[in-house]
Amino acid sequence: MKTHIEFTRAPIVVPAQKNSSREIGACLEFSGIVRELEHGKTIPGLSYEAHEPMARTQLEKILRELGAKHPFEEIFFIHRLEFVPVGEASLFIRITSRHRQASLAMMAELIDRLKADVPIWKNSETV
Amino acid sequence: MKTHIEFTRAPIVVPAQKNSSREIGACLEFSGIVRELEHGKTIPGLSYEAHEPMARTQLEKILRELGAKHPFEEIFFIHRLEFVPVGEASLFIRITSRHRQASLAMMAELIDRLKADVPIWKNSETV
Amino acid sequence: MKINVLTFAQTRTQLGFGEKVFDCEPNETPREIFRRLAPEFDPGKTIRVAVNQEYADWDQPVGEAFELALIPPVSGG
Amino acid sequence: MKINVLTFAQTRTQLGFGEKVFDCEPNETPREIFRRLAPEFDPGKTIRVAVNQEYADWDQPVGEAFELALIPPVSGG
Repeated sequence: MKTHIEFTRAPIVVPAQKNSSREIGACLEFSGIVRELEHGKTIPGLSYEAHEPMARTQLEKILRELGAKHPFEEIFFIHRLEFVPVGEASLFIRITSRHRQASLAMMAELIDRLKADVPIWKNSETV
Repeated sequence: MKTHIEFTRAPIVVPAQKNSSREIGACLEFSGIVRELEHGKTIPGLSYEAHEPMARTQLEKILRELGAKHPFEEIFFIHRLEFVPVGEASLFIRITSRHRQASLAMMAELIDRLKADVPIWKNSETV
Repeated sequence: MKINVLTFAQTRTQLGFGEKVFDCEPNETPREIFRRLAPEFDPGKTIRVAVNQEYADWDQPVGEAFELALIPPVSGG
Repeated sequence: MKINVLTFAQTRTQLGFGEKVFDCEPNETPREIFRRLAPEFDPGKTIRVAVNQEYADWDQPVGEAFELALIPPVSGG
């Protein structure tokens, strides 16, 4: 189970897809995109900040925990920080696994855990 | 809720991503990839056949049913037919929605329904 | 009346054709039609039948149907 | 001993700094340290504290910690 965790201040570049194994049957990709309406107000984008080293440690721990339940081949986790304009991705996750169930369960639980326990914050910037 | 259903006999080409709305917060993509081992045997690939017009009708019905529970913005569904070599995708699904929960639930349920009710069959081609 | 009969996957092997036009009556059921055109064939509990591209009952008359298809367990994805 | 104190999001506004080095004792708890350096600040039930980049107990002595961070409710993704 290989994991790649990255924080970037530039637009997210989706990593090239190369299957590391001929036993991968599922590739699931999630992009979280900044929406124009935040609590009913039109915004130009969101600003993200993080406690980066702690966020990385927490993510590694969460991936180990979830990976024990949902065996995956590889995960790419990329979170953009600072200002992200509406329509651009703040988050990209790719999970590959033998069977689809592991990727699907992993994705749902990983995002839930991200939103509960990983020290990253968004602030809406109103015009 | 826009839907695109496609069957192709050539390698799947992932459609360009253009967000149709500034209210899309989640984009989820699934690729189903042919694995080398099928029931413990090494295979060069899988051959798919379908009752294409019926598969399309069934998919449209399933998407209407599931869309009522999990409102999505747009779905691309592409299934490759005939021979698909190991390592290449037989299936590609993209779902966009306002919130991630709709895309994630839709994806899991759509693939379950595909594997239960849509007239598509695979045959392994052993060397 | 004429009805177009389609078979797929293992049912194509079992019946020896993929698509063929047969004569039938509107009050015949799919079970009766297949019993007549392939007496050896037994759908068992796993093979479904589709009438006009919708899953149908083996024992419901086909009516003015244009198409009858054998749907063995599917395995797309 | 010296401890590096980090604040984020609304706690940075509340405390007026993002990162600062303070003096403290190993037997002091995070609650005691913050009460001393920001008497007005109340973590309530929603703000967590991290000691050396792990979630920690507000009332557990910090020991030989190098870092103390205020973690208001997170909102990544």
